Amino acid sequence: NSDVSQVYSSSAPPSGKTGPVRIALLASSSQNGFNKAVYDGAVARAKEYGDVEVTIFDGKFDSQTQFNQVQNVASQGTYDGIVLVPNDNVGIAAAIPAAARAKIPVATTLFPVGPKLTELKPQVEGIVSTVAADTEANSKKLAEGAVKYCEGKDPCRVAILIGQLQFPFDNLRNKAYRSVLDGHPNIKVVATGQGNYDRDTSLKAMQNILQANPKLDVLLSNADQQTIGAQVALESAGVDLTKMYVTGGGGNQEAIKQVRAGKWAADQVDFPNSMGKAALEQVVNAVRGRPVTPVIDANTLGPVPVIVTKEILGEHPDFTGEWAD
Amino acid sequence: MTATASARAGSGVNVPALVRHYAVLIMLVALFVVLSVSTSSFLTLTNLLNILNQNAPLAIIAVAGTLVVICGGFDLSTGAIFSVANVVAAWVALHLNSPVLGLIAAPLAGAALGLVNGVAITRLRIHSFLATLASSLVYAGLAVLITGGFLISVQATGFTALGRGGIGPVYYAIVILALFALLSGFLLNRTAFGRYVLSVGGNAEAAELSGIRVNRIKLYTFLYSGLAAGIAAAIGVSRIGTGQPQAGDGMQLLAIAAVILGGTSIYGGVGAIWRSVCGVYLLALIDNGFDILNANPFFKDLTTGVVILAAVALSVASKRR
Amino acid sequence: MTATASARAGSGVNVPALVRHYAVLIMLVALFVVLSVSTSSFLTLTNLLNILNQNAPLAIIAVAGTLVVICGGFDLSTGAIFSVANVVAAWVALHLNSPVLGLIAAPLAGAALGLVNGVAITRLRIHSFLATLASSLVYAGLAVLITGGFLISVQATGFTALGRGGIGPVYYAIVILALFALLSGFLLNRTAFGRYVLSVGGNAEAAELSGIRVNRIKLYTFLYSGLAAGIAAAIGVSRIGTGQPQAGDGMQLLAIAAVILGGTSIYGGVGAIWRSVCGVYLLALIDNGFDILNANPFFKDLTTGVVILAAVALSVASKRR
Amino acid sequence: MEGATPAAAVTVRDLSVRFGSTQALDSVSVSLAEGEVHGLVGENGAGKSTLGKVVGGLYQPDSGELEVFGRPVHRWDTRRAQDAGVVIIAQELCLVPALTVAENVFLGRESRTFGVLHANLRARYRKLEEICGFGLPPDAPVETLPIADQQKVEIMRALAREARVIVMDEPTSSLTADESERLHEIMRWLRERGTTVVYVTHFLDDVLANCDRVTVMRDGRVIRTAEAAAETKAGLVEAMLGEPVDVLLPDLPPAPPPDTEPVAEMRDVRGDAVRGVSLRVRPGEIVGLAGLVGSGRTEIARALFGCDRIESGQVLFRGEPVTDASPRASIARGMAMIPEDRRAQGLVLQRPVLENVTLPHLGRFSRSGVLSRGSERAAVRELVERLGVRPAALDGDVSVYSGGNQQKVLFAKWLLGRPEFLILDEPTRGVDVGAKSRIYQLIVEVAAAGTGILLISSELEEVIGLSHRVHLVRGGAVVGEVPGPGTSVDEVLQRLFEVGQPQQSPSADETETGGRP
Ligand SMILES: Nc1ncnc2c1ncn2[C@@H]1O[C@H](COP(=O)(O)OP(=O)(O)OP(=O)(O)O)[C@@H](O)[C@H]1O
Ligand SMILES: Nc1ncnc2c1ncn2[C@@H]1O[C@H](COP(=O)(O)OP(=O)(O)OP(=O)(O)O)[C@@H](O)[C@H]1O
Ligand SMILES: O[C@@H]1[C@H](O)[C@H](O)CO[C@H]1O
Ligand SMILES: [Mg+2]
Ligand SMILES: [Mg+2]
Repeated sequence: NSDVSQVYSSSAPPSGKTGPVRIALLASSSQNGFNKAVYDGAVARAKEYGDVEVTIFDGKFDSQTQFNQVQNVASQGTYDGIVLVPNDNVGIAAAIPAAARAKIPVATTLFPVGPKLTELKPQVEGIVSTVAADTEANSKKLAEGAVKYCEGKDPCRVAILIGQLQFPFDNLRNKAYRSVLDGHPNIKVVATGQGNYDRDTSLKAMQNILQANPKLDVLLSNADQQTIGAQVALESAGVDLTKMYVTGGGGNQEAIKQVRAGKWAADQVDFPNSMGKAALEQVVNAVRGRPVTPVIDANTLGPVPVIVTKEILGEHPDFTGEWAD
Repeated sequence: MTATASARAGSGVNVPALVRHYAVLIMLVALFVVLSVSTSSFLTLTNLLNILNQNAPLAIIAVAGTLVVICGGFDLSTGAIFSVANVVAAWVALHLNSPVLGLIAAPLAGAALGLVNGVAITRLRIHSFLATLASSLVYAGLAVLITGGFLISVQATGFTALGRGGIGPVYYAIVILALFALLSGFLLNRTAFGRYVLSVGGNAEAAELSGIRVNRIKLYTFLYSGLAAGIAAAIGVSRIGTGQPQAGDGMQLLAIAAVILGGTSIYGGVGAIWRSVCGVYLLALIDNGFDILNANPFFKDLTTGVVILAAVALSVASKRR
Repeated sequence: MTATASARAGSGVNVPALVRHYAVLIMLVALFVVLSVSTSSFLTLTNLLNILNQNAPLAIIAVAGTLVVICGGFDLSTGAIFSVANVVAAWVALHLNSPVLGLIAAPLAGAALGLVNGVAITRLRIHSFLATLASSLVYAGLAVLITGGFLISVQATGFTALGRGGIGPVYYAIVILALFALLSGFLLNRTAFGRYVLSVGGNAEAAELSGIRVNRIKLYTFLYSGLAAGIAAAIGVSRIGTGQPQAGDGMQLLAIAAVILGGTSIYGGVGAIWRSVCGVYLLALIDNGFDILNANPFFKDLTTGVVILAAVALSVASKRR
Repeated sequence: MEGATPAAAVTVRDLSVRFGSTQALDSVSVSLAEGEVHGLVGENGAGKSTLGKVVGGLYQPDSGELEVFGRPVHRWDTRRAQDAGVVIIAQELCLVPALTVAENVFLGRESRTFGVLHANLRARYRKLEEICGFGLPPDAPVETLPIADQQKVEIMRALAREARVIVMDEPTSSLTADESERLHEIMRWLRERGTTVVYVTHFLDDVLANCDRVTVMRDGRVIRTAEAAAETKAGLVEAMLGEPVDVLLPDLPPAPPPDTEPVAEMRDVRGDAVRGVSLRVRPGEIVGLAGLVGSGRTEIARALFGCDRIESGQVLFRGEPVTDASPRASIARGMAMIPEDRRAQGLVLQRPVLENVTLPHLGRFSRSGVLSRGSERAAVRELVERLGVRPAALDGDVSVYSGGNQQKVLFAKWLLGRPEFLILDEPTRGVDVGAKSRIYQLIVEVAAAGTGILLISSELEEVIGLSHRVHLVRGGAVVGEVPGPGTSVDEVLQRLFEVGQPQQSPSADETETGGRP
């Protein structure tokens, strides 16, 4: 289902580089489990190659910092390629052409780079491959699970925990949820809280939300960290999670455990380790002058579908999740 | 600003002075009333206990921070100390397989880091603003190193009891905060140590010439602040059941904001513990209000800023005639 | 460029005083040498220009921040002003379809918000620490509201010329920083305004007694700081081609850290512009060093903290006899 | 001056200022003539400084009128006051520490073009220096100057404004006699140029000798304004205090026999500004240190008290060499020191009277660290009453106490400890005559009870009249000794000036060179 048409990277030397390859992995933050998994995946793949070396850069969750790092890598001549976990999709795009000019191919993970968050095909000169999923589609799938659960329930009360609405990708996720939910008159979105990808913040937000809405049927959350925090609040308020439809996002190990245990109804899974591997492969291909796959649908990288439930996981007893945080 | 400003006060029952001292309380009560009226979910025992509970760790840090600020210092490292202490707690609980030891480790780690701050500040004679800015970076780095950047998850129920349990409906966190605030208020107002803190912050040279060991007093305040951050971390990590290297990010600024919002002078020498606690809960009510009113979070920062300005303007306006 | 009336007059070459004044420069040079020796990628024209260019916006903010701190104030809102100014620039460029107007709008917006700070601080007689903490929340909220939480992308080449272009190999940003620092140094040391800034920060009451309009001087420093944040935002937004409501997050603390690292007293009255610039680039070299040395970023915070402590300890050690 | 009544420079009518419960000024009316030196006297807290600050634009009155050169003024602040030619030298030193002497002097009055400073600061300073002759280093930051020199900077700053009215609030409180005399010459010179000088001071002799008219204040009210020539010291005192008070120095208790073991002793002590000092103070003995400003008296006291490091020599207390010198250790041994700068070194201004007084003695008022506030209050109340601190409230905000009352609080702070050895550095600076005689009495009583006292004062009468022995200090060293009462002030002055003028003082010969004033 991914775009299999093979293209040759315009920015890689047509002959391709021989000898050792050095890849810069620009993490959105190096002190973050998700990013760490991307890095670990890339390193594992590099080891298999033998002559590829990966260096991680700390983006400090700051666009400007990451912008500078792209610029530095492009100008130093130390690195042959870049794997990116972007902090933002638009700003960073402006730095990529410099890398292109320096003949340093870039593969982005998790999100596309460029003005359109929903367009996975490389939008910017210099991006040779996007290893990501369609966030909007994934979010809709998660919400559709909730719709199904709500069938016959009127009202069906939904609380949304979103990272930070001011982040474009979270804004997109929230809109995607709403576009699915709002079409169903029985579904009431009673609260939208910001969880900030943080357990403690989510715990507080959920306690407060429960205050105004003691009866909730669904928790839609885009991040596992948030659901874990919310779970503490729900359980100490005496809510039985199995009587609710609780979701998370990210597919981290804790989330997979909770879904298996039946406490969470569903999780939207990411495969950061595999994403790191795939992105590294594509960049190395570009550097070596080999064919490059411009779009790799991240949903297809793991052994499980993007939305997992207890049943689905039952079919994949070995899957534990690709990251911990 | 000069003598003129403080010069003016009314007579008899000093209303302006009252307003000045109670500005943060007045705002707190006002917001409380507004929220009680606007939604029935606010004025319930559970919600109030939740608010108290959620913000108890921050309030504990602010209580000790009040002593630091009164003593003329600034502790910008409490957030990082919280982070270290919370991962230390989880680490110890996991590796020594003892939830209790883990929870005890947090305050100890906090006190130790506070001591390091105190020693650095008094020995190197660095201003605490810069010293704790630097040490907070070091500590934040430490927290990451301890965990290798990962979370440390502790599922033992003994570990989570402190953060989630309570006496009857009253969470332990609230009880700890109350005790800590009372103790700190007692220290400040009823003991020689408190007097020394006040005088060192007011005029270090005069204190020194009065035979007070200025450096030691300063050091103790930082130790105390570190201890408080450690206690707060014990509660925090126990609540979540997970040690996170970024857990304390930004807490130091919130705590200091609350202290100053409570009217403690950043120049030292004057201040009150209870007002800092009010400061914390004023900020907390705004948060709670947004959540339970399901208000657009886009306006939360803005509202918080406006409320702070209003509280301060209220206290300052009363200084004029 | 130093305004600290060079300590005790006379007495030949005063080595400790030199070390104290030049501590940040000494550390900067030391780190520079270490990096030059340890890797060939460091000492290249491109790398050096990149470092200068990348940190020019922060340095511009720190330059103006030096005046604020010397004047006895604190501007914690520069990050938020940067955010507002950068989205305003993008908004104007996009909606009025004029890149030039957009880039002009940023400094204007910055100056306007700085003016608001100044007015609030002097009229409400709030300490600037708290006032700008509050206003930074308000401004951050504003930035989000302007964008509705989205990014504003401006692809016009006229818009990105300022941030990406230059005179020969020298980026405009570097030129602007140089001019701004020189202008500010001139203001501080060669004009009556600078003298008044020094005197208001040194002793506001004495300044008032000398007939100086203390409030007006304070207000101007905040206006100047806002203007600087706006200029920095123009460069920043032009470089990225995108207005982002979080663009300035955390910048204020870095800027203040650099100012204090440069030895400007947080009590006001003394300080030097060039040392703040050194402070910015000392922090920048650590970042750059980690990146090009391929060092484990886990240690970066820790190292930064230690370097700051070392710089300060160096300057303080020389104060003892 | 003689002839028709000159025009009024400043007139205040029915001026009232209230601070909380204190009526600082109560319907005050005074007229200051052009070209007169107008004395303003009154006990501590009478409202002199408040009146000066209203005239100078620092305080806004609650009610009443202010007229400057015939024009009523409404909006009045320091800037407008200076533009109208009215400047004030505040009682408490108020300079910008990091700026140089010259920069402070011309602050706000820099010559400039479009805001850019001219490079003529030194030239302007030199011109002013010709008039003042203070001999200060123009390029030294004022924070490095001793307090007396800072006071001279304040005076120069006022002169630099080329003001038509100058309010000088206790300008000589830190100056030695010769320097006060220099200031009086400057006043006369100003008067000749038609400048009005308001001279606030507690030195009534100086008022009588140098003023044209004198206004006496009490409790925020004007008691009378009269020609100085028509006043006497006793008359002024009675008007100020409401009762006649004997301002004579009390009799000293008998000196201890010379073979008594000294309570405190310095043996060839050398330090930063102390250059080989030996002295001994016996129990019950009052030893004075007399010297010109900057002679190092304060430094000697600080070395003795353990504030400053000693490079060589020895300090002994009760015959035991002191090895752990620090203020804390000194206090523990039974020493006390009233420092010269009450605001910077003496008081914690943000804290109330009670806390200031008991600060060094909390051990006595606490049990395992917990304060017993009842006994604390009782002890302080007694002292506050004994010293006549006003207002007498224990919780009073010491930062707004008048200068003299702050000094009394400081005194109370150290008397509470019943020290065995007491260092007094300028103990009566800024204190009114009534309080002064009370303090003299106290010093004598304390000594009579067996406390050894080291007394530093720039008022030679005081230091001679109150000391059993007076050491003459110059350049950080003791250069001689004279007996106390009986020695004449002139003789001491003579000896302080003789042989090799110490670097600092511009004084004697320059005073003779005519032309100016
Ligand atoms: N800013 C202020 N706030 C409150 N009370 C004040 C303030 N300034 C002065 N007072 C009070 O007003 C009264 C008059 O004080 P003022 O300083 O004018 O006295 P003074 O005559 O100058 O005394 P001294 O000789 O001791 O300097 C005193 O009781 C003083 O405590
Ligand atoms: N902070 C300082 N920095 C440099 N020199 C100083 C400082 N303080 C005092 N001095 C110098 O030390 C010497 C002694 O000053 P000190 O204050 O002890 O004199 P003093 O006789 O007590 O005069 P005063 O009448 O001012 O009390 C003077 O020459 C003075 O210039
Ligand atoms: O929700 C997920 C994860 O939680 C992760 O932190 C990265 O972004 C999102 O895709
Ligand atoms: Mg007075
Ligand atoms: Mg002295």
